[in-house]
Amino acid sequence: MSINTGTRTLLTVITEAALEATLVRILSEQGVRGYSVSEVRGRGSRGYRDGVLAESANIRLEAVCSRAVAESAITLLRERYYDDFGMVAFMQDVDVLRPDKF
Amino acid sequence: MSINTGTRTLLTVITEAALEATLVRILSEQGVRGYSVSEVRGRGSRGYRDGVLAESANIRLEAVCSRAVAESAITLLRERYYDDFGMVAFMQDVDVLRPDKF
Amino acid sequence: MSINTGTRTLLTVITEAALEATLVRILSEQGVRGYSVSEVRGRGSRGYRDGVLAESANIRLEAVCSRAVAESAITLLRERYYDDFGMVAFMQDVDVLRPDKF
Amino acid sequence: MDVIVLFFAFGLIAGLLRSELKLPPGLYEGLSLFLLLAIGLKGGQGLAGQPLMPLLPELASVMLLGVIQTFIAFAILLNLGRFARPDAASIAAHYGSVSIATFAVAVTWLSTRNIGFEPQLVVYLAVMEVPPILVGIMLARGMGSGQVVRWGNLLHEAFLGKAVTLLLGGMAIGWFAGPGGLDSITPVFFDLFKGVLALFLLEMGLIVSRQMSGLRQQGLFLLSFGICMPLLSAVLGLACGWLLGLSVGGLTLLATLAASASYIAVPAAMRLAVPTANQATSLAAVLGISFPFNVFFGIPLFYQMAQYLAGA
Amino acid sequence: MDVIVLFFAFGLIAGLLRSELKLPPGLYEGLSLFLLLAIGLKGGQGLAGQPLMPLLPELASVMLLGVIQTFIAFAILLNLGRFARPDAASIAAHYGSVSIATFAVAVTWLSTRNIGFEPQLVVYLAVMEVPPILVGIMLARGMGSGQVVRWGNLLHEAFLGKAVTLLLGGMAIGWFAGPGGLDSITPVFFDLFKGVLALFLLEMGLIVSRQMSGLRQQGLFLLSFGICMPLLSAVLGLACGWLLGLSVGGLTLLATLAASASYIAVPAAMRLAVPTANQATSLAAVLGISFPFNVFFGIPLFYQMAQYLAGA
Amino acid sequence: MDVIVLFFAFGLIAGLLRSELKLPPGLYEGLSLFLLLAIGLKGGQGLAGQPLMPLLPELASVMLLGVIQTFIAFAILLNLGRFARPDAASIAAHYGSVSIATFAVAVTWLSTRNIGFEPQLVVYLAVMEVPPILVGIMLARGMGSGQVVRWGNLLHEAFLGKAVTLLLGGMAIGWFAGPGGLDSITPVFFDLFKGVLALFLLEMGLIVSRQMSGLRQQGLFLLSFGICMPLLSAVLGLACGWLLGLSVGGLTLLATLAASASYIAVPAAMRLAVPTANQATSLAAVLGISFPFNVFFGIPLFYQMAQYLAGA
Ligand SMILES: Nc1ncnc2c1ncn2[C@@H]1O[C@H](COP(=O)(O)O)[C@@H](O)[C@H]1O
Ligand SMILES: Nc1ncnc2c1ncn2[C@@H]1O[C@H](COP(=O)(O)O)[C@@H](O)[C@H]1O
Ligand SMILES: Nc1ncnc2c1ncn2[C@@H]1O[C@H](COP(=O)(O)O)[C@@H](O)[C@H]1O
Ligand code: NA
Ligand code: NA
Ligand code: NA
Repeated sequence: MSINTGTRTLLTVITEAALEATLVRILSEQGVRGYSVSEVRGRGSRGYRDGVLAESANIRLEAVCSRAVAESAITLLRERYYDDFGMVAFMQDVDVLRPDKF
Repeated sequence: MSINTGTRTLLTVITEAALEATLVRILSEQGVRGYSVSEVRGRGSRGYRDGVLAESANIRLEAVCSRAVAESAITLLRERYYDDFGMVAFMQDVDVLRPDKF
Repeated sequence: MSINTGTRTLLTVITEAALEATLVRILSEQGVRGYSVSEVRGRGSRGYRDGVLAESANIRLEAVCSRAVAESAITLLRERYYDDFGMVAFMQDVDVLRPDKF
Repeated sequence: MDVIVLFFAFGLIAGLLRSELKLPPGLYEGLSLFLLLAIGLKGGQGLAGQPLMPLLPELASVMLLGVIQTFIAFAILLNLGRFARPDAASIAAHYGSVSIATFAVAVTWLSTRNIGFEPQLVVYLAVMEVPPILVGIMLARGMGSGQVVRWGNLLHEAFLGKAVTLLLGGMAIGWFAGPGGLDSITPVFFDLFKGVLALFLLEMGLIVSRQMSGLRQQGLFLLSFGICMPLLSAVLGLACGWLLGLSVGGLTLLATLAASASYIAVPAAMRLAVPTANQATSLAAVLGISFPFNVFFGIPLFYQMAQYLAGA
Repeated sequence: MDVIVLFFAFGLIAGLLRSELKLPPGLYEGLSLFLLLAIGLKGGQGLAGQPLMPLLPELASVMLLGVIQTFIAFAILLNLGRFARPDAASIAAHYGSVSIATFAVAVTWLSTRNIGFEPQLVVYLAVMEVPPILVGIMLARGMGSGQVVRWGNLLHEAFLGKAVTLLLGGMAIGWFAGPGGLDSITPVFFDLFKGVLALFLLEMGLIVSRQMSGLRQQGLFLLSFGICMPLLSAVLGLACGWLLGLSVGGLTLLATLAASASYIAVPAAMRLAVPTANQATSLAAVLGISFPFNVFFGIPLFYQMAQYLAGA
Repeated sequence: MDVIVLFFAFGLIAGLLRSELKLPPGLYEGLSLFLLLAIGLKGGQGLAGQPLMPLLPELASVMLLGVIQTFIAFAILLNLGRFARPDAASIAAHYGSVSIATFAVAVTWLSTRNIGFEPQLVVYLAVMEVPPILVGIMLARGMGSGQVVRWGNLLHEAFLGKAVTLLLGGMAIGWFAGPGGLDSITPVFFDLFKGVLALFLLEMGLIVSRQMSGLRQQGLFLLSFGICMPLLSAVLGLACGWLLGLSVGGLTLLATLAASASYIAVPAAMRLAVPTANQATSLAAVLGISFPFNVFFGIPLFYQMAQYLAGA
């Protein structure tokens, strides 16, 4: 790698819009310092969710953070929400500039 | 890795909105069990597509699935659609909880 | 890998919507041939940005390109914009079909 | 049939035939915002100059009405329907609470026939939304479960949820502006009301059609509950309205409020407070059965019952 | 010039000057939904009380008109224009089909001048959209190619595509409601019609301006086709209308329908059914040339031709 | 208080109480597009038939007014406020420029009281937006800094920015259509104006409430600047209007324009041209203080000052 970068983890969570505030709270308690959110529609084990009524809206949240933070957050999400809520979460390594920001 | 995760493949397809229904059908025939879609605009070899008219709308679909499924899906997409449609598709490894879901 | 793919770099930039035109110009000067953009809201070191007024709108741009192009683009972005603008940028390796397209 | 009901029927049929008709995202939200504000303004203007204190006992009565409905529905669902406790509690809360769309249809039904009603009915609408949610949560958790309920959050929701804010804000504006004070905005908020409601009902038809296709997975019990509960509630509403001395129009509206079931505020609250409850089940009953029943058959029927009661 | 045409000119100029003007996403969709419903309601109300069966032969005639136009356009594009088969078929389908925006401008042009027209013109609009798509697909694939066409899908599209659903649904509502039945929604669907059309044309101007900047890549042949084909079609439309015994207003509208070219339904269908056809080419012709030609020059011209024909 | 101001107060209070009220995305943009077009149409219609050349010196005067305001504000912020050069320049540009929402409230305030004003005030609005941006950029960079300013871009912005395009386009349409020419679109663009403005102000209230919660981080100096600068500007505006011989209504509007501060065009331009300036600071002053001050207190006050001046 020719430039000064570092490796961090990109945590992506796709879940019901109703959970947004809760999710953001949990992530920041776990040490996530920033995140971005967009609206998505999709299909999974709970059928099609198109967001026409608020009840069927999905969000996609992504946060760059350290591996440890991502893992503790995702573990917590599984414990508390995987059973009752539509939720897909995954992690990837990414190269970032300014690794200390995350 | 300190927690029980597995590796799966994240398949991302950016293409013309007109293809959405077809794309979803193909993916599910290939064994994809869930996906998420959002609207994007963008530029590629076919010029700028901003989605004001339905003809110039793009979607971004992402699906977590097994590597084999992702590869067979992407191969099929290339054969059938790469020549005639604006389409960009790529695959990445991601760490997921509940790997059996995908 | 059973099918003919190549590895490229996915560059993702999340930043203020005001920068979109500038960002696109810089990327294309660096050799990026295509990109996709979507609207996001989010939180970072500069507080919450929800996009109700144009001043607080964020975009998420992603571009598949070669590693070298991604690195030179991201370095330029850091030099010129990291101090004054809300901006998060990261790179990942992705497997693509038609690697010559990017 | 009223023309606005024809719009609902059109949306319903288009959806059931799997038409490609789809309304632009955000339209639903914009239309309902408009309806809530307009209803609030009208109600506030009606109340202007009137002292508000004497309303308090009335409001307590209608809030109690919703709470009683919730308990009755819960008992039926648990014992007759053999639903799990969280599901019974969640569905009961939907039926104890109210639907603004149903109310708007009834208001239009009355105004088309030049039947007046008391302005405080709008205040009833505002206060009847939340109490059943609180009762539903308690019922789901078991009264003595010791689990912590975030009452602060819930009270916040009660007064500052989206629908209630718009209704109360609209009422406050109408109240301060007083008679004549809204003239300059009449072309938007009053003249357009029915047309906007028509568009809204078109979208409701599309939404309902999707719930109907999910109805098959529901047991027969839920289907009959979706019709009988509104009827029972309407009777309770009429009784309550009779005790409060309402006019025929007011009686009809209170019966409609009682019969209507929430599909916005309650699902949103229950999703977080009682996550184990199955949301698809309650929405299928509320939207797939009770909403169309009230719009097509309920409102004219409640009016006849109100006339009978007032005549008696 | 009519004020709504001024809005189109404004959007066009703003776009050509590269103004930053951009309309919020979803607005285009919302406005066109409104226009389709309003057109449908008006047409349905006009037909109320009238038996519908006698319309069937008329509808067959105008559908045939569109099909003939498609064949003629195809022959011209293939032989004179030397287009590849899929491109010729795709462009031909655009010109065989109709444009709702152009129709709305013509309706407003007539109503500003108090010129009446037969209510069934709205039904013509609804049935003329789809047949040229089917013909275009067959022409693209070669009649005997043996390739499977998904006729089920296409029929679904014919009756349940977005525009047709809204037109037919609006007509059904207007038909059931009958004269007077739409009074309560008049302030929205009729009083606002021209203002909404003005906003819509502003957006059309912006859209067209973008196509115009792409016109340079197109050959001169396509440019002249974009003007001559509407003229030829208008003549066919007038002839057809004359056989059907239409009034001057009706003749003008049918000529406009024939001359107009689709830029919503046809591109969407062709993109999937004939993917090798170049979409940029057809949109440049339809939006960059024929739409502005019809709006600025075509409609007044067709009216004069209609007057001449009716006087003859 | 005017009913539209009540909508602003409602949004403000709902926001400060942290209500869940949130307007659908895109609504803000749609409403402001409507208001700009409507203001432009009205102004253009008023100017129809009138020669435009004699307006040029007037326009030069009001542009100079905005430039002078920008210099004064810059001097105050730099010397008294001890702001860094880029911040002082950026805030000054906000106050030199104008706010369309404030203008619309003042127009409605006057029309509610049947007070007329000169149609060219709308042209003033259009030309006053951009010059302070240019001055602000020069001030930020230091006149002789030799840094390249993209003047081409800035001139493009001056005539083809979104707000200016809509105002000028609306005016051109109104001017060409002339008296009577806008009748067919009156139900949309004029009858709905006040109701739409009410909705817009509701959203403004929500937006302002968020800025208010950020006010605490700002020094006391900025807070008083947010009130005193509009007062000073209004006096300059009245003086300028008096020299131009405006009526009481015109004086009130020009004072309002001078007192108003931009929160759309200027922030967007400064963000790119002067990236080191702190945007949160300027928006807190403009939206958190000056906008509500002008809406609640400024406009009636400026009217009284205008009456006094006209009577003198
Ligand atoms: N395999 C997947 N890949 C991407 N997104 C998914 C996948 N499965 C589910 N989703 C998204 O997550 C939401 C909830 O999923 P589920 O809990 O399976 O219903 C869906 O509505 C989709 O938006
Ligand atoms: N290199 C790229 N990176 C990300 N998105 C791309 C890229 N190239 C094209 N796209 C997206 O894919 C769409 C179709 O691309 P194309 O077929 O090249 O015109 C464009 O409108 C973009 O949204
Ligand atoms: N760690 C992060 N992960 C994902 N997105 C982020 C992160 N930090 C900031 N962002 C996004 O980048 C924007 C600007 O960030 P900042 O410069 O930190 O204020 C925010 O509004 C977020 O949308
Ligand atoms: Na109820
Ligand atoms: Na045609
Ligand atoms: Na000013």
